[in-house]
Amino acid sequence: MEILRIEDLSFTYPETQDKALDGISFTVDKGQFIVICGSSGCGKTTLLRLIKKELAPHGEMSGKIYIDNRPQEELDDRTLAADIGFVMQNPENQIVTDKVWHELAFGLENLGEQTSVIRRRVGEMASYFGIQDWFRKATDQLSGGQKQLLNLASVMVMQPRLLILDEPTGQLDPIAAADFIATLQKLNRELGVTIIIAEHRLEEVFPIADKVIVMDKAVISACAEPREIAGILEDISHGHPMLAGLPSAVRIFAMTGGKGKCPLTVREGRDHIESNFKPVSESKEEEISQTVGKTVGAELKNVWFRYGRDEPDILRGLSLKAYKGELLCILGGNGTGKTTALNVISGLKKAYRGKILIGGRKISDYKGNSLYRGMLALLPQDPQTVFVRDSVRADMEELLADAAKGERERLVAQTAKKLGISHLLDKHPYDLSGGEQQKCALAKILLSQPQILLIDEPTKGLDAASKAELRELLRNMKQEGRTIIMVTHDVEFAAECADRCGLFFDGEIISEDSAKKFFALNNFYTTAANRIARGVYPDAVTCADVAEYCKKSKGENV
Amino acid sequence: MFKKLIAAALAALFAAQVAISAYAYDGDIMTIADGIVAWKTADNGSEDMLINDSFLEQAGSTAGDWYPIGLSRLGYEDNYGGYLAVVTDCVEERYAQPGKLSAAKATEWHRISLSVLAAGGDPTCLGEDENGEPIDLIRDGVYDRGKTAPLGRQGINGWIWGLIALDSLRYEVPEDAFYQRDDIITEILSRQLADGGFALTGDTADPDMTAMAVQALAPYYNSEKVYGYSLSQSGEEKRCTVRECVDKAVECLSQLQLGTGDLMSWGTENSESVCQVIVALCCLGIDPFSDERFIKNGNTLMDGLMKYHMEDGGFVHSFVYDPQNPQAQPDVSNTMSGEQALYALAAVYRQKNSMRTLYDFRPEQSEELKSHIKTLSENIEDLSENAGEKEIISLLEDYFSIEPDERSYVYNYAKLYDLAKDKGIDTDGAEKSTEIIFAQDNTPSAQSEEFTEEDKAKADSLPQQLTGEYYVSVTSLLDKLENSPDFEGKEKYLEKLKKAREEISRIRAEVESINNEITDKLYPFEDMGLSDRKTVENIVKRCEKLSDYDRGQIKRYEDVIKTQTKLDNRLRGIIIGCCLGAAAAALAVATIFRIRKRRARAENEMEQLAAMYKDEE
Amino acid sequence: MKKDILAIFAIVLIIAVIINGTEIQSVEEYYLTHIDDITPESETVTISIRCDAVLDNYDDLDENLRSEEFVPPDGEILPPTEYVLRDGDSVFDILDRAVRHDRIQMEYQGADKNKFGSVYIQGINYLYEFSCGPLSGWLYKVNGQFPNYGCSEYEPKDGDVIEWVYTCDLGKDAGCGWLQGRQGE
Amino acid sequence: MKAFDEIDPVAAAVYFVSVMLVGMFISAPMIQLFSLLGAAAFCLIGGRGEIKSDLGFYIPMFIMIALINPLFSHNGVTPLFFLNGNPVTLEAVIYGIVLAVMMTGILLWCRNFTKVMTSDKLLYIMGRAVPALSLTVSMALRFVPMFKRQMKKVSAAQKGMGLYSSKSYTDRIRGALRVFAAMVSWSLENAMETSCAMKARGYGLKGRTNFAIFRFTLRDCIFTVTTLLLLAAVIGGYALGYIDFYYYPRISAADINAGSAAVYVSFAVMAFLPFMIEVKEALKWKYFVSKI
Repeated sequence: MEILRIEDLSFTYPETQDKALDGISFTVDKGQFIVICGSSGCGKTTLLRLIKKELAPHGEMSGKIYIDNRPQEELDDRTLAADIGFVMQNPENQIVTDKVWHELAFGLENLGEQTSVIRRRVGEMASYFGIQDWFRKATDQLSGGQKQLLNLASVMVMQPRLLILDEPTGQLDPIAAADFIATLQKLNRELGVTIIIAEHRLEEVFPIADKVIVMDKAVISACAEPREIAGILEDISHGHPMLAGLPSAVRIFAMTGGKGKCPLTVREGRDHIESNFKPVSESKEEEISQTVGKTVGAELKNVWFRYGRDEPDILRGLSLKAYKGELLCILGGNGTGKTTALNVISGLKKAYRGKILIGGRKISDYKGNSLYRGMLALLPQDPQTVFVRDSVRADMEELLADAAKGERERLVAQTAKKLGISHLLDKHPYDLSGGEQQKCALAKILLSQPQILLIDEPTKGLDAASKAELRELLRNMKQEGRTIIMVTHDVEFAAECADRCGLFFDGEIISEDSAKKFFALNNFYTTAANRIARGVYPDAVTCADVAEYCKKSKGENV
Repeated sequence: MFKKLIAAALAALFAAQVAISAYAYDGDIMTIADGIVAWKTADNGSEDMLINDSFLEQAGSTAGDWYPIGLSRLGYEDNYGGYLAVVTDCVEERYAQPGKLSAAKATEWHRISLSVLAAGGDPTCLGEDENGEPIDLIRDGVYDRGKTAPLGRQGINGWIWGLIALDSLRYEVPEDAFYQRDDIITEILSRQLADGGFALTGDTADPDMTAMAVQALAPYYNSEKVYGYSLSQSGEEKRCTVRECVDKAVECLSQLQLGTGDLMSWGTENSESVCQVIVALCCLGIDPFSDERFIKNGNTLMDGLMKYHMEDGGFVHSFVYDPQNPQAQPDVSNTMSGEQALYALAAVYRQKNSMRTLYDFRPEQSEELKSHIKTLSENIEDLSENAGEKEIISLLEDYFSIEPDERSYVYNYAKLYDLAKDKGIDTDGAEKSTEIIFAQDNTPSAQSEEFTEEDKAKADSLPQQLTGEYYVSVTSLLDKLENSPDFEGKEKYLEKLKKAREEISRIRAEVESINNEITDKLYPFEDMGLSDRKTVENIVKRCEKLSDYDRGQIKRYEDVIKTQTKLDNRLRGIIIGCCLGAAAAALAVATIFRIRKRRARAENEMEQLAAMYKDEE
Repeated sequence: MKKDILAIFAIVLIIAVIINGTEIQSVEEYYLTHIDDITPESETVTISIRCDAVLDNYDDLDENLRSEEFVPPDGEILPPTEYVLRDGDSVFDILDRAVRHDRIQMEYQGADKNKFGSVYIQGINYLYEFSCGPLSGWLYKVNGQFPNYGCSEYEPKDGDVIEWVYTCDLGKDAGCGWLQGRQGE
Repeated sequence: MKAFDEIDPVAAAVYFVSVMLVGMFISAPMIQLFSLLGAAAFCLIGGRGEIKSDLGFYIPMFIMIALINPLFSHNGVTPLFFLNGNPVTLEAVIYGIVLAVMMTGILLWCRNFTKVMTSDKLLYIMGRAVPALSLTVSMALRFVPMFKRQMKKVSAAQKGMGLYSSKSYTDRIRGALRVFAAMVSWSLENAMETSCAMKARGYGLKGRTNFAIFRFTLRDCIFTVTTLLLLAAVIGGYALGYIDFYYYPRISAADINAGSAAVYVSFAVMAFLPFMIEVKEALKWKYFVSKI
């Protein structure tokens, strides 16, 4: 039974030439779990918004959207509002009221339900989502994951039959994201709610999707079951950009040219590897210590920090060394103090105990602003906070207030070119996509020529392509001899670009090693690729590594 | 204040003239006098006697001395003893000062001499000076006055009153005296003006001064002595008897009398001039109310005087307000007018009753002498132009049979003399015999009064804490005691009273010094600032030690207290203001400190924490 | 925070008090320093204070004032009394001296504190404006006329008769006409 | 304040308004005293520690109000002393003290009010009166902390780049302006998204209702009726003049009769009502515990 049918949908934004959507057609059956993926700017969001009539953007639209076999425009607002739920990326901005219970009741209030009805439904939903513990809390006091869960619940309380989610885990940490996806799966499975979700992180959703739609520049390039997707994409073009965003198992399968049933999960991937490939006898040559002979960019010795005298310690004897031309990646669970550690290194917060040496000097010896002049810079988690002006150019020039005008323009242009953002310079920062914002923020920071770059969670909400670009940029900076300390949850990204990794836990770094070794030695906190391949190739950390080993083993076998 | 009083007194003193009227009865005169006394008594705030304590505060001044004279000469009973005691003390006090009674004005001595005499005292032996010598006012003020300052330094009135004082008891002038009687007489005569009158300054006769000159010269009216002198006005050499000069002066006074019976002095019709003229005429034995020379338009001098009589019994100075003399209101009875009217009435009263003239303080004549003079006067009066030589000679002999110092009471002797001269009768004897008319000293013997039981009770009842209020009674008691015959315990009383007097003197001096200080330092009160607080406080402290009575003597004591309170308030206000300011400042500092501390608390705590690990490597 | 605001408020209050002056006097001292000697020499004016209108409108009177202590049965608070007129004295100065001399309570608003630019008499002998109905208050007459000046601006002459009267009807009951025109001011 | 917290917001509001109304407009000393004591008792049961630190505020404030009145009011028949020629009277001092009692009482009641009437309760009451406003306020309450947090983040980000953190004031002010301007853009952006979220959930449909988690129970009903009856008794007694009291110009003698006593008792019960409820609940709980 189809619930949604889209026929030849095209859409053009006002004052633009290119179509945002071009001839989109597909159907969704009741109870299906649909995943839409595609690089940013491919029209996912436009498509989703057009389905939800209330959020439809202005512009020229052609084609038809049928809901329950009835044209969208024939349905009354009330039904539409209740039947189609919509959850957006940013958990913060979707919350309307100040109390959790009020937020849950908000939709039902709008529908004009009676108090007794609302009371029952809210109660039901709160119990279902496990919200009862924080039912009377202020929405402001919730964590990001809780917020997004609340958003979901307060949509679900209206009992929609179709739930649309636009990158709902983009701003969540991996654990919260997994939880969220699990809840979605539960909703889909237990309540039969039809779900359409647009996502960059496909690791979790891919296995549970009924159908995956891959969009590529305004058109659907693939619309198939998840196991078929890789093949289709490979067919379209070798090294299709979307391939990089697929789950590791799928990627490895695709890279090794696997035939047959495509593995979707780690378990399936491992089975695939173990059944198809033999271990390689000689391992790669022993790495020489990466740290020998390098100068230290930043060093922390036994650093302790707490927010107030009577607060608990956040950093408990943290020690680390970051060398020049190296990217040190600090990984760790949520709320362990990684961001605090960056703040301490950047001088925004003062450690009460221990020593911090930046460029060989004590951090306290940098008076006034001197620390930030060509020595150190911090790129915060939310790139939006970096911008305070109306255009990217103005924002960048802000950092060069001291330089002469010509010099300033030259530097801006040079940096923009290097980071490939020249075409974005005159845009308003808020109009940029997440990846573009990240790049522009990085560009702004680089203008101060920092020797040490501190980056907090740069991959949040980025698609695979953006991540790849970022990785490239980081590599370039490394080569310029800068020291980069990056904090992230994103194990895959860390594995691909870090020189050394440290696991941050309980206020200190408990294990530190070169990236390969680090992940290889970790059993749980490691990349999906490693988990897939560790039985056969314990050294393989990234998909590429695995693919290489596989090729080798094949070569050996052949 | 004191100076003003003197000035006013002098202005009033320069006046005189005469007239006739129906006021021939003692009764009328005494009624008017009673009125004045009653008014002044009330004015003093007294209930029985005129001379009460408040009046005695003025003893020794013009305002305080003339009433005793008037009263005494009219025969009123009053507190003369008290007056005498106080004035004695006053004189003793003033003798301690360099100028004694006054540096310039000899009339101070003269007036006090007269009032002392009136009160029954002896001006030649009034208390003691600093050296313990008895004070002789007549010597110091009249015949030896020239040793310190000329008698006439203040003007002609110095000579006039000197002579009056000298003749009050016909005092003998020692041979080595600075002035002899004739010197004084000559001085007066030489100042006669062309119109026959006298004046303090200027060329025209002033009725008051002319009348006073007549009063002084009256005792010499019968003298045939010819004085040679040069007129000070024109420098013209003159040889005249006193009689010739006096006659001219009387004629002048007659000319000065106005149609209303009164006279005008310094351009103002006033009561005092009339009084002086009445006294002058009485001294010459002329009836001021019937003599034709002094009736104008049927108005006598008495009519002129009664013009100024007020309903309350007192007299007014003038109906015209004189801005120069602001104390004499044109519609209020005046102290000076009252005293002069009183003694003018005394002069008239004495004339009517054939008593000695106003300023002749010798004991009254014997009835025998009185009838002798009366008969002689009547005989002379009856004498016709063509009286026989014999008759004239016998009358002359009769005249010469009278003691020389009483002869001046034969007022119509001049007629006899003129007749004798006309008849060619030798009058040399007469001339010789009148050269020394004052042979004997009439110093009265010091009265010896009993210090009565009442006085003793009074002395015993003096409180332990003496106040200025007891000044008069202590002084008079002491005076009485000193003059009383010895009795048992006199020494004790003497000691006690002397001590009391010393104490009182100290208090009075203190009051005076406080008053001076107030005048010096605290005027005007409105401008007192905090810097004067000590002074004010000091004065108040001193005042508080005084008794209520003495505090009453402090000038504007209430203002002083007010000022003290005001200054105290101001100081208190400043202190409170400062305290509040300090409190506000402290509060402000505390608040700022608190705010800053709170702001920096988290930071500070962390810094402290950091400090704990600072030296850790 | 609350305490800081309170402290700042207290500081402001103290400063206001200091600026206003801190001269504190006991009752005795106050009357001692404010006694005025009345001497017969100079010019004088006669002043009286009456509140007859209250007697006619007793029902309008505030209940707390319904006592002979505050409203004399004959309406006479100060019988006609002669006071010395000094140079530059205004009606207010005379009133001020009179009430101090006779120890009658009086409260006023200084010239700087009201819109008339003149001293405004708020109450005499505890009878305040509006104590007896909404149109009640104090007025003054000089020689039977109501001057159209503030009492601190009117300078009486020798021999003037000043009457302070309490009105319950904006002056109408006291025979004053012009005040109605200024109603609402 | 557990038991009283459970009372329906409307009932609680009716109670607070009644008590404060009487406390503000009837200046009889007994009424003021009960008002203050009742409020204090209420506070005490709420939390001892807070009261202790608050004494540092209430006592100076009490003293200050008591002092201010005699400085400005010079009415009264008993001058104590004169300040700058104006009498400071006993009556004014006493009235000042009564005013201080009144103000302290009212402030304490307000404190209790804010403690009991949390924002959602207030919103509930408001929502019953003006539904649209209640949502607006709720959104504002949601928005403000978010705004603050974002502003902190932006400032920190700027500082992390070394911007606007030099010692010069112009630089700091410029930074503050820049950050604020950015915050305005951010707010608009954020508001857009929020409005989308609202629309997506049917906001703007007709017949919107207001949901509340409060329920008006029989207990609330009894409480409200009691409050109103007591209020009527007090106001009636006041209107009848049973508790008339004057401070100026002479303090009237306290006249205790049956009528005034009834009014005082009514108000005392009224002022101590929350206290009594709390005590009753506490006793019940103890009893309950002892039974286990």
